[in-house]
Amino acid sequence: MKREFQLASRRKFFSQTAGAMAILGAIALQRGQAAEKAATNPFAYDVSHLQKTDPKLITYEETARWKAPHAEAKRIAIGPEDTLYLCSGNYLTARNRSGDRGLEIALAEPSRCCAVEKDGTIYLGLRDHIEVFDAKGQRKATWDSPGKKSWITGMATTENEVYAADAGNRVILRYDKSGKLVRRIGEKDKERNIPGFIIPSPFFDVEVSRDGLLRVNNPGRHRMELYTADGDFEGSWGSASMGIKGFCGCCNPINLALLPDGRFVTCEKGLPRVKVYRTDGQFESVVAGVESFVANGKACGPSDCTAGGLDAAVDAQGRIYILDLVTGDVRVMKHRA
Amino acid sequence: MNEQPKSDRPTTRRTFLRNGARIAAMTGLGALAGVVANRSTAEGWVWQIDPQKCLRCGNCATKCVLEQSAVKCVHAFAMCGYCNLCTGYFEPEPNALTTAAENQLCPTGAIQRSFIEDPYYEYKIDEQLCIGCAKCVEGCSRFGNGSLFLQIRHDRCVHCNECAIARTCPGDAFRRVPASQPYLLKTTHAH
Amino acid sequence: MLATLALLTFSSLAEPRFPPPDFSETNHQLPITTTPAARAEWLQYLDVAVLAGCLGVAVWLIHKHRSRRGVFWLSLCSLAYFGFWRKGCICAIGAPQNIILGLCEAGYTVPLTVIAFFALPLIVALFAGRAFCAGVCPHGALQDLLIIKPLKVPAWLEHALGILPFIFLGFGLAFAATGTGFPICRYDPIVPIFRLNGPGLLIALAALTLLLGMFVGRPYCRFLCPYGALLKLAALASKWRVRVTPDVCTQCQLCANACPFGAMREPSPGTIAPKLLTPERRRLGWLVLLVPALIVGGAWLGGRLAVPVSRLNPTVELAERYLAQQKSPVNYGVMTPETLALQRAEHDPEALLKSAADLQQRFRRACLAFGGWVGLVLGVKLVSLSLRTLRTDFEPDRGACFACARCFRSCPQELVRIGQLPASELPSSASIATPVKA
Amino acid sequence: MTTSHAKAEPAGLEDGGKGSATPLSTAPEASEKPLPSLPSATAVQKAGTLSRTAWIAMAFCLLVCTYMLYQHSVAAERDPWKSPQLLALKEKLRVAPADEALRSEIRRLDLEFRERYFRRLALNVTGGWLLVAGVGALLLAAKAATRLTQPRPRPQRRTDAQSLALQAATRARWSVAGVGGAIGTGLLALAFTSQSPLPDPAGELNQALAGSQSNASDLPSLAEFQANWPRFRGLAGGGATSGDAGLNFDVTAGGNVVWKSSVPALGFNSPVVWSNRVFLSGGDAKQREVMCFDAGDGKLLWQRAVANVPGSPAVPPEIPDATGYAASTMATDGRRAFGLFANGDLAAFKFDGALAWAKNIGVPKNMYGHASSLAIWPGKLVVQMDQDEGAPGGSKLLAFDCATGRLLWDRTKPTHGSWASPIIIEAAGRLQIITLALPFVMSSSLADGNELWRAELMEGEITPSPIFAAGLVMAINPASKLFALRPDGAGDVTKSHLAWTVEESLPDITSPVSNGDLVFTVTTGGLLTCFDAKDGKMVWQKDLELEVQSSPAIVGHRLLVLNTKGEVVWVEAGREFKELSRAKMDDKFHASPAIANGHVYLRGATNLWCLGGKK
Repeated sequence: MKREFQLASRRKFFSQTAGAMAILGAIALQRGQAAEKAATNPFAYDVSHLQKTDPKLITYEETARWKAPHAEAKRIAIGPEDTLYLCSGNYLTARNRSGDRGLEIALAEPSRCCAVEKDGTIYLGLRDHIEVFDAKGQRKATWDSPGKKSWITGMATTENEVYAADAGNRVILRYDKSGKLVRRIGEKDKERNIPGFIIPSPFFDVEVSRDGLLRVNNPGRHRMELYTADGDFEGSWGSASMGIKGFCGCCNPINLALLPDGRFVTCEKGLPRVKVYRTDGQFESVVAGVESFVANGKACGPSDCTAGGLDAAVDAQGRIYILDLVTGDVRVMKHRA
Repeated sequence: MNEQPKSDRPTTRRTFLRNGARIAAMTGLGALAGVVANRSTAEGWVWQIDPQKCLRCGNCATKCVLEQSAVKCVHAFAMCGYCNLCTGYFEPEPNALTTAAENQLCPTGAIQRSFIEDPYYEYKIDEQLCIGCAKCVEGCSRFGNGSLFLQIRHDRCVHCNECAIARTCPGDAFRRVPASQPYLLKTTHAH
Repeated sequence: MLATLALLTFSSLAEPRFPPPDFSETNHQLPITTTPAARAEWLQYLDVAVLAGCLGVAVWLIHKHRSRRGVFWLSLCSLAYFGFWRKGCICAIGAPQNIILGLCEAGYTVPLTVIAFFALPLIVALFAGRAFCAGVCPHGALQDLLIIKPLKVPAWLEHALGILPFIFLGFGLAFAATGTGFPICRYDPIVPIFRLNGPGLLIALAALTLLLGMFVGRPYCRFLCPYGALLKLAALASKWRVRVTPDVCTQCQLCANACPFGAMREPSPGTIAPKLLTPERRRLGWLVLLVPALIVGGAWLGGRLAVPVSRLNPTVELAERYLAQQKSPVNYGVMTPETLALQRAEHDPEALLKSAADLQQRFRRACLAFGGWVGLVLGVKLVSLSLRTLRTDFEPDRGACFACARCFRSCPQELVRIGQLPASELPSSASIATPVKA
Repeated sequence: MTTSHAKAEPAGLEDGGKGSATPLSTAPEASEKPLPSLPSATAVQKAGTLSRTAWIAMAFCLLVCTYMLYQHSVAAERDPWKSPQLLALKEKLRVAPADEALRSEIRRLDLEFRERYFRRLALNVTGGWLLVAGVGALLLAAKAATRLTQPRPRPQRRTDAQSLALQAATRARWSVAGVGGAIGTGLLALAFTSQSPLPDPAGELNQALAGSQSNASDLPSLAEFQANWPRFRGLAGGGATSGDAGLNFDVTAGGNVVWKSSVPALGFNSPVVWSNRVFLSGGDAKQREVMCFDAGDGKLLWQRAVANVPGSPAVPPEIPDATGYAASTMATDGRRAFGLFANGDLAAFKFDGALAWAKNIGVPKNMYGHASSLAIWPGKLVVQMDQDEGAPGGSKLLAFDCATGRLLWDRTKPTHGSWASPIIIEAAGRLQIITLALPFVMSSSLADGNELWRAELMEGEITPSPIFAAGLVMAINPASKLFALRPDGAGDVTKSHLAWTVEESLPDITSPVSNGDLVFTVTTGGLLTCFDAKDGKMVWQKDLELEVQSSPAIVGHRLLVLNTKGEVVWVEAGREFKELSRAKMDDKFHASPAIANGHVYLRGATNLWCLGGKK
């Protein structure tokens, strides 16, 4: 009796063993498959369908390309006879049409933006103040800082005024040529129904068109705004959309330039692309799409997007210069005939 | 009885050998420990993610030995833009800028969005819900300031000798850091 | 790459951060990013203290108090603490890898606690045998609980599988020396049980070990545990051995049946007939000569292994994938971890390839050593199997004995000693001591 | 025997009775509580219940396992981020953004799935502990059961212990050997079934890096290299360009000089051309320089001296006048122009005249000094440096990274002295560097410089450079033959890969030229010979009565021969000899012509000439 009982128990043990093995094997298999699935990232942030641009929309072609002379290129501007002024690293470098290097000014800290007059006078924006150089590169003046939070990222100049876009204080500063601060433009103001600028990251630009109106990008609101020199809000256009017609991401456009006939050239980060809008804000065409800035799209960013982005400038012939902040390439884009 | 003396000698010989071996082993062990010890530190290390190298691949959510990963999204509030349209919070093409499920990027709804003042919104992470999938991190880094980033939360990490995520990290972003400074936060960093 | 990265962070540290908006209307204060602290440092010392304490108690229980029950409860405690509380991670089994990494990689510093966990059990083993396995190691404790119906593993199989721990140890150390990872920890089949969780493969392994453990005593400890291999070597030189009988052995064999791990050795059968002895001696000679050959052969083979093995290193693997796909670089699309890694490779191929090449060199050396080690293990094992040791009594093998103290109470002499059996009941030792010719 | 065991037996039972010698008992209480001497009926009964308990526990464990497994298997469909259902709905919403029903459906599902996910997490924990409890119960019960039903051991004393022991040992040895063998074979298989793309770190690295270099966006393509004239006798080094560039040379008016420009520095090297730039180098013992001319109007754009290069000898070496200090023709990669000088200075200038990098590679110990021209391939600059027997360092072949000047690799060659220039060809599926030097025609891999094949055919003074035409490498040994070799060999191909040879009227200075169908050679005496490239049969021969030192070139269907007296002779490059034109210029031509963007550039002793024709 003892021994038969024993047999029973052993049989039981082995049957149970087998059963358990089967089950657990199955579990293992399941887990394994789960791991397989994980390989094709189920958490991907998918904007791949936005990274192709409809070729019909692209109306510009690249005619030349050269590298910025120094690392950490920030902004470009066009001066007299289409000389290109490039802010990169602690330098401001001038280059003529054929890309031969000309004047170069070395600075104590990174140069961030600049505007150049017809006579070649250079207004150079550093992080928290502005410096003035003559055409030879001799420093003529150093204007004192507009504020301790200030973070100048864009400049423009006319006969009598110099405008600086202060991203840190979210304001456009209007100076006269002597460096006197004449007016603060665009600060939030209910009475004058000025919405105020939303600048999440240090990308804030200002341009002055022939009619003397200021074009300012308001990235947080995904739109372009118009102001008079006296700071009256004249209107705005633009809408947030990942689509080609709108401004993508959280804060775009980051930079702008004006074509001779007053049309807009806008630069975006995240989905790096440069587009042309009509004066009334109607989307017109694409200068260069996401696929043209592969490195930029990727590098945007190992840490964050404030490292990426593009800048544009337009010369008298309407050629568009595009600076890729990541690769430091300057591309010259010509309108397709 | 004639076995006794025979079995006696070898034992003594063996004991002698054994003692020799023991002494050798002790000295060896001592030397080894010494060499390693003078290169070692009293405080231990812990695993941490370098946000500068993180590629937001999603492995942190799936590869951790814990069912719900010890890696969580953290927010460097001082870097945030407090955008209304937060690409870390909303789907790439949100249906509307509301907290409704269809607009949210986070698969577990772990991000809380709260209004501060026009036009600013604040975003906080609920770590009970966060699974460390880095979807929001990707959204924020691709378009925004990258104020959202992944960190190993040491109140959850079991401190494996070999981190299972580190092994599969495509960005090689995992590294050992001293237990006294167990985080690699983004706050000190700027552009 | 690192250099550029450092540079980048430096340059960025140089400037202040872009200021966040000041919430002028509500003057809202920015929240602080919380950083829950890592495990307090003093807890590490607690771990070491617990380890040392347990070891001490174990030695006392085994050698002085000679109580199975004590050892049992001790092992339960350490199972609770090191197993289910510390989740099997701080653990002596993985420690050798940290040590070797600390030796081979200047950048890696071994915490003192790890050194303690590596050294203490070995030191104890050098004096008092494998007390660590008996009552301190959570892995051992768990398996010890599992034993239901231990089958006797035939000696030849026991010996054959017995070399696996040494080979696994060699592999683990070689792998760790290259700074690639800790395979001994990675493929530990017990830890998932402590965590009640883990990757599928390991859960299956854990289940397998559990079930096997019901019918084979301590399968992991005997046939895989690399630290056990070290302890075994140490225990062979131990000062005090685990003694079954307090005084004279009546050769009743009860202790041999009591041991679920086949660690009990019979008295050696008297003298061998000389006609048998000569071939034995000759064989021994050949085997001794074979050892160096095996080592050289193993090293040669190991050298060949460097390339495939180095592929287990993510950097090398990525470098190879990069070279393979260099022609068609990844562009856009939904990124998988693999494609992301490739992108990183494109970002700075020079650094990647350089480090990959260096790693492969390190693997060459490591694999060479590993191969040699395997050869050595095989050779020595074969030699040891041809040596005869004289034994007059039943006694546990110093190396194989886990000092679990099961055998004590199986010995009639012991029962007499503790007064559970009147001496009069003992079989007269003389009647058994003299072997009986049939 | 029987008696003794009769004695032993009860003892065993006794101690079993009093002190529980149940050997296999693991639980302590067992090992110390006494146990009924014979398993009584109650004991068996108890064992029955116990094992039933064990059975139930096991069933319970299986139940928990199954449930968890089920939960896990459905997770894929239900985890909020994986659920195809949810994803589909979101996709729908993208199409119909205004659909309110869709929205609420998404919200409902999303909530449900998220709740379920976190419930599953919680369940996994509880499940785990339930399993622990289950297994615990199972163990307790099973142990107790087995203990009760354990048969008391009846140890038998074995009489044949000895032979058993020996047997056991043998078996053990074999099984250990078996395991060892198994492991060994396993490793062996692993070792020999896989090899790495990084076999030799150094070579592999450089190749990979060169690859990544040429990947860089701003580097010109191979096509551009071919379109321009980036080195001595063009990228292929054959001195031939297909396509006439629509030129129509006026036969009478002396080869249509587009412009001529005086060259400030002397040198025997030939011009290299990239789009709108023409580069020359020149110099003497005092100073060595690189010149850049505008290809459009011949204006000297810039002229840079190569000075104080680290490691260059303070006193320039003695150089035979026949070589001069700038004998090596320059090379350009479209971004930089590279010049090599007699004192071993190797310098790279950007197109705007800025120095990119410069280094000294040493003065070769041979009768010519640095005479071989630079060879270039996108991303790589190759220098042939042959030395006399026993010279320190021996003969070398070096490759530099064009952008940085980093030495990619250098390989010693078993050769001595040569004036010929290396050519880089793409043949037999590999990029090969063909070099001529005593005594070998050698091919090395461009990737890592390792030798691919060699043929022992060279002797005497080797001046003519090799060409690659009609799939054959043609090398002239002025002392004996013109050899045509198939470039697909390995090791010594002296015998095996010789296609054909020619013996008569071999040039001793100029290199051959071929249009793929015909091969032309011209001797110093001006004897122009035309061979068939297929088999080396002579097609025709004509004495032009010129003293020729510069290698001929082919422009489309025309063959261009220059002489040292300044004569420019155009000949039809066909199967019949036909002289097209002959013009005299007041200059001396030792250098070979360069042909790019529809113009022919000649370097005379004093001038740089640009010949072109009307479109």
